[in-house]
Amino acid sequence: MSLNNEEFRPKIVAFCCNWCSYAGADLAGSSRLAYPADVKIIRVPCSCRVNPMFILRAFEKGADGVILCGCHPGDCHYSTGNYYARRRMTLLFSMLDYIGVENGRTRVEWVSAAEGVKFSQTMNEFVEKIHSLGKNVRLGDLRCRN
Amino acid sequence: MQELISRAKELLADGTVARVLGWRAGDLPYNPEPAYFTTAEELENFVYNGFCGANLSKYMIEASKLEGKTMVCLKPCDTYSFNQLIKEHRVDREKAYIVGVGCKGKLDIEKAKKLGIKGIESVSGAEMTNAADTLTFQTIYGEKSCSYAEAMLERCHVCKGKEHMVYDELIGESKDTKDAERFAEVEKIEAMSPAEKFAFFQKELSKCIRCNACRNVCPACSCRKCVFDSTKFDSAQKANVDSFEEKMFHVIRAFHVAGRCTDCGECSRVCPQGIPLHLFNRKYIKDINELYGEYQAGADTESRGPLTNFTFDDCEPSIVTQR
Amino acid sequence: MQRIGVFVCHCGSNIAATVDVKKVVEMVQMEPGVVHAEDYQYMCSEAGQAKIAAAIHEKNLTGIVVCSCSPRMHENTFRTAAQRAGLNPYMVEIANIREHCSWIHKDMEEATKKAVILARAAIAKVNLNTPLQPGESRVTKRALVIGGGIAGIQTALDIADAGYEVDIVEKTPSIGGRMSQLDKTFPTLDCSACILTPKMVEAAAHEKIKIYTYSEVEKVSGFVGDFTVDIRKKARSVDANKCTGCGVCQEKCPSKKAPSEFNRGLNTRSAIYTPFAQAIPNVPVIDRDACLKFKTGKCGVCEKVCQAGAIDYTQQDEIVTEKYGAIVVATGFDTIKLDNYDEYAYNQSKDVITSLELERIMNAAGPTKGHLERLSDGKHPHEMVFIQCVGSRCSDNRGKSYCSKICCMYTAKHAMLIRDKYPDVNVTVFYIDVRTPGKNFDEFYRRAVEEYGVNYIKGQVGKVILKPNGKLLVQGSDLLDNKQILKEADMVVLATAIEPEPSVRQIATMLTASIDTNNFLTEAHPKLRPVESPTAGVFLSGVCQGPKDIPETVAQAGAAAVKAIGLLAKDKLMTNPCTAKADELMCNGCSTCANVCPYGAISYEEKEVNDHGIRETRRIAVVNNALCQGCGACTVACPSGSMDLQGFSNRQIIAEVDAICR
Amino acid sequence: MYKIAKENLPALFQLIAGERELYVPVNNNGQVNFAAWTEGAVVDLDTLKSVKSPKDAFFPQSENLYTCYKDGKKITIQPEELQNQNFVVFGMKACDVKGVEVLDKVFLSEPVDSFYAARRAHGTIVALACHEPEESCFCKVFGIDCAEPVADVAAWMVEGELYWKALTEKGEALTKAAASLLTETDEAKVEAEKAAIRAIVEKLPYSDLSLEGWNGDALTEKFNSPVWEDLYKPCQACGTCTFVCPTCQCYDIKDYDTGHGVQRYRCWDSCMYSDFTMMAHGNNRTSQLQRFRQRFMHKLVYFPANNDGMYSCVGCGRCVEKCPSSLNIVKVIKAFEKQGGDQ
Repeated sequence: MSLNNEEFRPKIVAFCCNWCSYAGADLAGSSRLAYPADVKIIRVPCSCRVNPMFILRAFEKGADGVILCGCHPGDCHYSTGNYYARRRMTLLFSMLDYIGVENGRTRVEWVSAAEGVKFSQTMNEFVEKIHSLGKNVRLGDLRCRN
Repeated sequence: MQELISRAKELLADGTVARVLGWRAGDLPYNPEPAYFTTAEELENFVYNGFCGANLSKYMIEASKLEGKTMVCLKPCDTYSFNQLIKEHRVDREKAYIVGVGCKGKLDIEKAKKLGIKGIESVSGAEMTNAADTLTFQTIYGEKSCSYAEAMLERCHVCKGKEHMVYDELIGESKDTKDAERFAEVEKIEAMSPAEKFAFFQKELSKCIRCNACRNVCPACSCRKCVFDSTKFDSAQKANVDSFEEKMFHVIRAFHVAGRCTDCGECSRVCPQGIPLHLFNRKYIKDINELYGEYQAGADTESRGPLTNFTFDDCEPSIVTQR
Repeated sequence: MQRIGVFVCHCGSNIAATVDVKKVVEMVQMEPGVVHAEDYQYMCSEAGQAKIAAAIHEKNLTGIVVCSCSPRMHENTFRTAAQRAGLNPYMVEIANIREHCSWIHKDMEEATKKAVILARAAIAKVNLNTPLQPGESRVTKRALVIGGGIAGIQTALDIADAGYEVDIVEKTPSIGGRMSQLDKTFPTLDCSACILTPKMVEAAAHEKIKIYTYSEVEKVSGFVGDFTVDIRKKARSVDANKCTGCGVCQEKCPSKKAPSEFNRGLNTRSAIYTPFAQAIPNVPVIDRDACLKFKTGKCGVCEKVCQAGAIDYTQQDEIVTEKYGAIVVATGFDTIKLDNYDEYAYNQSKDVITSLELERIMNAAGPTKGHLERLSDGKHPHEMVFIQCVGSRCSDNRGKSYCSKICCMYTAKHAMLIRDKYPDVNVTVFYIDVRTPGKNFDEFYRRAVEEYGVNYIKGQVGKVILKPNGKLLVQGSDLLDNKQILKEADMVVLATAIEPEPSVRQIATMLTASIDTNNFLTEAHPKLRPVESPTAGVFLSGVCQGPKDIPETVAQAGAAAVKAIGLLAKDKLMTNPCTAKADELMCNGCSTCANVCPYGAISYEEKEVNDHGIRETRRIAVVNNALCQGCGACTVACPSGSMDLQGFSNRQIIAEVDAICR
Repeated sequence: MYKIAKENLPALFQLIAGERELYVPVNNNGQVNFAAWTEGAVVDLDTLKSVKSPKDAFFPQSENLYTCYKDGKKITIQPEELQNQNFVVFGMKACDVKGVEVLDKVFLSEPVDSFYAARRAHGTIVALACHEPEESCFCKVFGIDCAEPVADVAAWMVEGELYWKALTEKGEALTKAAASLLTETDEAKVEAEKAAIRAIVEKLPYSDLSLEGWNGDALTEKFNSPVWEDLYKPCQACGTCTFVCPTCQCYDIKDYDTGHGVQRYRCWDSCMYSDFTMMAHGNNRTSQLQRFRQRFMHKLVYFPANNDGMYSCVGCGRCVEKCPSSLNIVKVIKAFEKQGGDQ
């Protein structure tokens, strides 16, 4: 057991598209598939609604990890939204990697409405990854630290 | 330069254009400023030399709103920016009479100064007609010289070539001044460890004073109102209270111009703190080329930009961790 | 500043057992804007809704947060409740503290903490909500049914009987679908054609129904109530108006080597053909890949023999553009390819067949005229083995993870029919489980075992070996007796898994309807909205939504029809107000947004604006609210942030982010 | 007068930094700016001008004013502490020192800016004479003698030795604190250096710039001049000139929500920005021409009108060097001069 009482509890923001991933998260819930409470979900209509500024904003304000979930490529409710999201996030993540942010702090996962198991698994994995990376010190605003 | 002036006079005289957008001789040997000329008399102060680095494309946004055509002098690399602005409906091609001016590489006076050349009274070797590859400075502290290439802007070392992408006529010869690999610096950073990368950018960005010079000269940053000045994102923090703000600003700025940035290098040219801002834009260009196929913004006016496009089998964002 | 009321639902013990709802009520009262907070057993109940209404009136609430189950469940309920109490329904936000909190966390303290944060995020969002007004759009009173099988036919008939125009688009030359290929149906054993053909005729004769056979949907644009669809009528090479359906052309056609699709390739057909005798329309098509005239230029026999002069080699594909208010997808299924199942020797032996092929063999119009015989040598079989679950309930990725649902019953049917007609044939069935939920289904299965002596063996078949003497050796296991079985058979029938007709993918893309990993179309809600697609105005009929048998299909076809009728009966529709909107003072007119809009909802106008005293004419993006579906792609593409999404604005999302991260 | 060998400066810095904060010109990736001295910092006294003026030592680019904390529905306000520690700014030039004098006019007159006043009270300036002035310099025009800076301590760098002369009480105190490293000397070499510097200043291209006609009375005439119309056009409205300027004093006050308190801070603003002095009704200057004119009218007309003729330009030349469009105050002055001549 760690002697440190202040166990690291990461702040994790999960953007989920309304049609697939949010429903996938609902299914994970109704199937009682647990994942850590550190994950908080924000509902967006589509993965393509997620502006890179939202992701940086989350980090600025103290998030330790940000994950974006959308419909599987080809299954977007709006037919093409996740394709744009895929390019945007690829480039954004690449830039974050380039400026020296540990590249496990961001992730994109396609989760369908039927994939409650995958949703829960993904979140468990992601939280574990953020635990291994520790607190986000490179991409936060110092003023927001407690 | 004389050829340019006489042609400008002709175009003004025959009514083809209502004004000429070029450079006016400065009060120091190296500081000509972008200027409009409407009469033959004013054109006596017209100058075009190695110090005319400013990309005049962006000025055409305002000039497009004026009555009549504007003769605008564009260097080969400036024409990419102009094309991109046409694509985004920001300039009116019909309002521009584009004279593609020759370019043999543009100079960065800061580079000369870094070589210890100061108190400059006059410069020779920067004229366009002169093929000299040495710059000679008369200074208060005696005569100094350096090679032309030594004082060239970073962007000219990775010259995109001597072809103009759009023009009505060409005046003067151009030279491809490329003598370095465009992505070499980016590759060097990519090869660093995360900690080294972070340290590198922290050091560079800590110099940023958020003066917005990079944004305001950028022909791709042509928004009427920038998100960083807008209340819509609550991102208008203005000052560098915290080092995060520079990262946010530069990452988002680079992202907003990704796929639209022609790599004209104006951002790095104007940064008062000498931050190599092109390293952000060029990283995106390199990624786009590698992941979505070669793309040069401004090479044409019709193609879909890489961020407003996709293919069904694009790579997944996880490629970032796999590379 | 908003006046926000927060309502925390216990959901019985669903929430309250893990989340300390009293604590949530106490904590949210500290949040800016919150003037009222209370908890209740069931917020969605009438009494719960009444509490919300009362608070709206008493406290003059301008915004509401309900901490409850998923907004996918009850957002509408609470919006309606708020609206009844005089509040704009878009001033309601849901904090999902059930599916995303109480159901997945065990520790009460932790779950309560998270519930408070989720509530805070919703409160932060509501603080920035603005009342939204839905727009109106008209409804075109015509429905499109994609697919002319029993599902499509039944849906079309029901819609037409209600008095609305309906078009069926069928890609093969005739309507009828899979059901027309079946010989008998379970559990009644009546003749499939005998019950289907009258429906086909009825559809063809119905004055409100128009049938496009040998046609495909090419393009779909628009939205609920106002779809515009391009239908490609493939060149039939036969003028349907002139053709009398005499059949002489098919008789005389010299090219008779094309595999018959209808008979699953077990025999051949002529190049000019109608798929089966009762085809509707009874107008043949020329298979241009098989026709000598098209391949070599020499022939033209059909043209010569056609008394009606109906043959037209120059016919071209034709695009018909029609407007529809509702679209029903009824694209049906096919059996999976057996390329991954070499062990069953399907590709090695003609005597290993699929169940659907057996249907054709048993059918009087089939390749063997209804005689049960081996396709390899035409001999009468004595030993038949049926293998169940070929490609269904598959745990690896060779087949399908789901149960195809119909196989148990049709195998029992086949076994029974064979034993009845050919008592000399021994029938053995290898199965994993026999699943017979359905009216008279289990009785049917038991009759097969008890009355007809069908030998059911619980166990899987590992391999089918083709012996030199032409017989088949089936290696299986008997799980009940725990022994290996070697059985010699004359024929092996594979109960092959079914999958959605592959073309459904393209159709789903055109309709922007979502599809699951197995290519089945997704319903808007698996229990409560099983015949609607999440895409408004698109309904699901038959197996395209999931495996089902004929009565289920017909039932669902009727349900889909009712949903479509419900839509068509409206004169106007309210449009979703959560659409994109450009701030005209910030818009650059750069067209980036229009480039990413999947609905073509953005156009540009030259508009005079007054930008803080600067008056000028600018190119500005304008969003068509009826076309915009609110995905938000444009909002991120827009470099200046001029384009924003109502209901999910930049500031709202950022407020949620801030609330979560603080 | 004292002196110290250049190679002993690190020891001097260490000594000073040991008891108070010390700001020196530091080279960070090729750019020289004033920064807190730390062990290993690359101090650069040879580069004539820091990119940013050292005004941040007294008027930081951004500074917190107070923080609001919320506990339940209760809000507490915690003001930021004023500067209460002594500090030294080493290596300011005569123009930069004059720039601080300009700021004093703004921040030390009523109502006194307590944040600024506290920093001024605790700061000691060691000013360094300009060894080799450059072509962009025009401090002479504003009556500044870069050969003889006026500060708490004046210093000269001559032939590898730093000469040091305390001019104020604060200067004396600092001298005393540094006494162990300073040796007494005469002023001979310094006098020669001063003469040499002044000779160079005479040769600078801008030294003969005339400010005739620029004063507090010139308001209407200058404001309404058509010259602005032509002058402003190359301006791209970046704020570089204001951000490198030693006298620009405008700031904006903003709030930042840290998630556990709201910080109210102020930060430099630029009159070149379209959102400068944005109010509920919009902006009082709507065009770039107006904004451009404002900057120069303020420096050369409004400021002298309110401050006994003192211009709010000190001729440091930073804007001359840093403007992306090669515009600057000198060109403005010359343009009016030319127009005056033409008439």
